[in-house]
Amino acid sequence: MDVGVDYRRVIAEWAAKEIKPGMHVNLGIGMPTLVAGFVPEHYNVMFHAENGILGTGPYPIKGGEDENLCDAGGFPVTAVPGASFFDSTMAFGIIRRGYLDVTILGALQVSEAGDLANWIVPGKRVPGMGGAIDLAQKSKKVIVLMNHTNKSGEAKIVKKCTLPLTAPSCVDVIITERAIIDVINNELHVRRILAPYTMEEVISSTEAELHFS
Amino acid sequence: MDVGVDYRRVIAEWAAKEIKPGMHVNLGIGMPTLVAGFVPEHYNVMFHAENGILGTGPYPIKGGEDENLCDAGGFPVTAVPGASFFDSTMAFGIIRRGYLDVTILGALQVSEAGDLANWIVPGKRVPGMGGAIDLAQKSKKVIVLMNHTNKSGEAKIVKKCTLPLTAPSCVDVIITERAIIDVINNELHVRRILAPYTMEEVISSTEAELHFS
Amino acid sequence: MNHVRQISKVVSLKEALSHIKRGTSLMYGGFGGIGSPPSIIEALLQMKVSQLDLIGNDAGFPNIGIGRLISEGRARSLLTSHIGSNPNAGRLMTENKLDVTFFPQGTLAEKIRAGGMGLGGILVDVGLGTMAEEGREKVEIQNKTYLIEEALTAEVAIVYAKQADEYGNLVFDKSARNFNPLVAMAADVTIVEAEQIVPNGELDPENIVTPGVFVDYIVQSEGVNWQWMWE
Amino acid sequence: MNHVRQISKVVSLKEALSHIKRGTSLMYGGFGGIGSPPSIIEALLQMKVSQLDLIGNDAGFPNIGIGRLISEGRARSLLTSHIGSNPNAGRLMTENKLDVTFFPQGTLAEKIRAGGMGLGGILVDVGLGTMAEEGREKVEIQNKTYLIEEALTAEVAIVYAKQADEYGNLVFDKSARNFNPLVAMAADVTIVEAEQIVPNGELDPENIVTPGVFVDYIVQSEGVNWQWMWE
Repeated sequence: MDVGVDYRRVIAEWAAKEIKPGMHVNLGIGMPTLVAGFVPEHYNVMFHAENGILGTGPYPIKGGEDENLCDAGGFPVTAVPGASFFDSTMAFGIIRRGYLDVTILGALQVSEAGDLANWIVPGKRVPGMGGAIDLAQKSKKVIVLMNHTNKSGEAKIVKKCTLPLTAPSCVDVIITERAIIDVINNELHVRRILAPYTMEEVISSTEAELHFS
Repeated sequence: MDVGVDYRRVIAEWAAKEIKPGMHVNLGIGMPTLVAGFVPEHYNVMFHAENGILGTGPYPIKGGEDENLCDAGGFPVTAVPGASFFDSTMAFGIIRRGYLDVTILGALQVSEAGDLANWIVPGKRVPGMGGAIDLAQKSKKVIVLMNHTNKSGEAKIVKKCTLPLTAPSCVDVIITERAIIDVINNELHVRRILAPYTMEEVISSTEAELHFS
Repeated sequence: MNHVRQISKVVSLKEALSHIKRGTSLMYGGFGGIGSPPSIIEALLQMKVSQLDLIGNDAGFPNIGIGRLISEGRARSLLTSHIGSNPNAGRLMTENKLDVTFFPQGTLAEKIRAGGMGLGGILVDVGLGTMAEEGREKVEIQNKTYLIEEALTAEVAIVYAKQADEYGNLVFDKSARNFNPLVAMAADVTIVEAEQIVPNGELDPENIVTPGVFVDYIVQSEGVNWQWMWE
Repeated sequence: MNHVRQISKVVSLKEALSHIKRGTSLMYGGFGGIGSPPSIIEALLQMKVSQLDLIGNDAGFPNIGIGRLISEGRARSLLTSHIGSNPNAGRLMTENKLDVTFFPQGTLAEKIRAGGMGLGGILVDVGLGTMAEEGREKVEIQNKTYLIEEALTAEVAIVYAKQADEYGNLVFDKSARNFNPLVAMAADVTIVEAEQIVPNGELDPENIVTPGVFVDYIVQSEGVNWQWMWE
């Protein structure tokens, strides 16, 4: 089952609660970009765009777009006070050195161990990893936002990833339309089941073992 | 015999003739800094200071010194139109990538093969190599300005350096108060003997074999 | 008068692009097309140059940035970090008409910078435990494993700058900077397309991102001639 | 009001320097004293801190820059490129009171940058055939030999900037930039002495050299309190 627009906003709103004042945060393309809208402005969060901006602000007013001020997804943004522009080595130096508190991205599969697969479907889609490996491996906290199952209804939360990994043991939190799940010591702990889903529905649509406490 | 002030200026003037319009040039501390004064302004030579300037100009007028605008020797300079300031990785990136046409520096010893020793006297002076290894190894043309002999009258142009090397096979031209010598295919070719010295005096004060053509 | 005119690197597009031929290895600036030089790409399309070995962050979009050349089949190989935004690149790859090699984005950026700085390469742990480590030589430092990633250089780089002075000093425009200062340093011949060309001395030496010594040719930009996705 | 004040990193010298203790590994900006933070160095002298492990370009002059700390015997080790301008450093080294390790200047700069960028190290051919290659691991790439030079980091970095905003974005002053942006990235705790501290938004995002994310504390400079050699 597909995640509708409302579900996407619900997921993004839950993800936003993981962001604390003063944090440095990178939002991946797609659903993760919705998260920014749920982070209070007075938190002074510095959003990082891996093409070379620290301190992106919201989409500009219609007609005020600057073709040379865009995020890594290619969409126009603004710059907050304290923002800086730099080349891609600096953008990734900030990531690699471990200064990102939270990275929020999508996934094709996540395993019990927090392994992440999100960049290649062998024989089908080979988009390339972009900055996903750097971000997933080096951010202090990695939050995955995704549909609980794929378009064929198959589980995306699995015992072991069958797709090539983006990074091993990197995911800390999985948020889907059905549940919020923490990855703790190679175990998946369900923190919350999201209405209207039931515990049974979450368990049956998940291949990996889930813990409830 | 020591090289007096006049000799230093003569050496510097000969060295300046090696510099062509539009070149990028690094001048070492001491005698090499005198060279800039003999390069015509309209040559638009870009002088490189390895602390982080491309395009240094002459010493400022007395009282116009800027304590934060100095060359690698710590002496106040100015900046020409087209100059840029940068950090030390960029300064050495320009060197390492091979963009310096000419580097002019001092030496303790130079060998027949063009080996240069200028950074350490074991058991005595250990100043460290600074940027000399980068400059000597990576510049397109390395010109050594020095006294023909050391303070004890010993030859500094030798068959084989006894002091630790700054870089092997790097020197292209040696200019002393006695002669201008080209290093060509591991041979020293005397291009010019400088008055008032004679060929015999140059040969007798040189340990290495000299070629005359 | 005893006065040699300051050498200007400003030339025509035609003169600058004479350095790009069939089979040239070509680095390009740009990230999703933003910061890719539009007039140079247009001229390369018209030149019918082909069999290029491309090196850059991504494959652009089908009709945006370097994607325009890739979509037309002008490249035979591509070192990049992703091609997801240009389905033509994926199709050509699947048809074995485009040889694509992927690197993690930050690693690719550092490999190009290393080439520009005259280094042999870098050591990086990004990609360990993934396909990105396949075929890579490794080294242990203080009991940590790193991949040895060699420096990248190219014959020609094409760069988009906001302003260039006649010597070639460059400043860039916001997120259009991205890979531009990196590829500008890493090629034998660096061609810059500048929105504005100014006399030497006009740019504040403090704010110059790319020193002119790295630049060989400067051409005047005719502006972006594609439609952005968000437009 | 539902308003959280923008966090400012501006603190007193005393608070900032509480992170520097006996035996701290300390990187410093500066090149022959130019761009070394004068007020921080003065405060460290007064704090009587000792046994420092220093990392920086040079040993300053006897009474200039980091040379003031070295001359007073406050360092037990020094990774640097030269000490020729500070005879006290040479004397302490000869007396085995200061453990000095030399690197070619460009290599040292890249090792510190690599630490700041989260790399494991760099490959460089500068120093081959000299003492600089002794004890270094080597690697062959495309039949060329390179030294493996590992990244450097430190517990604390002291930095001199022309302007800092409250978030820690930095710009530098001409040749006082040198190693400052490099050490600013490579330490666990980065302390900046700024000539001028401005509100966020005052610095042009295009001209910021060091993004504020690397900076932990900012102190107001009281200005240079030594005499330059040329004065």
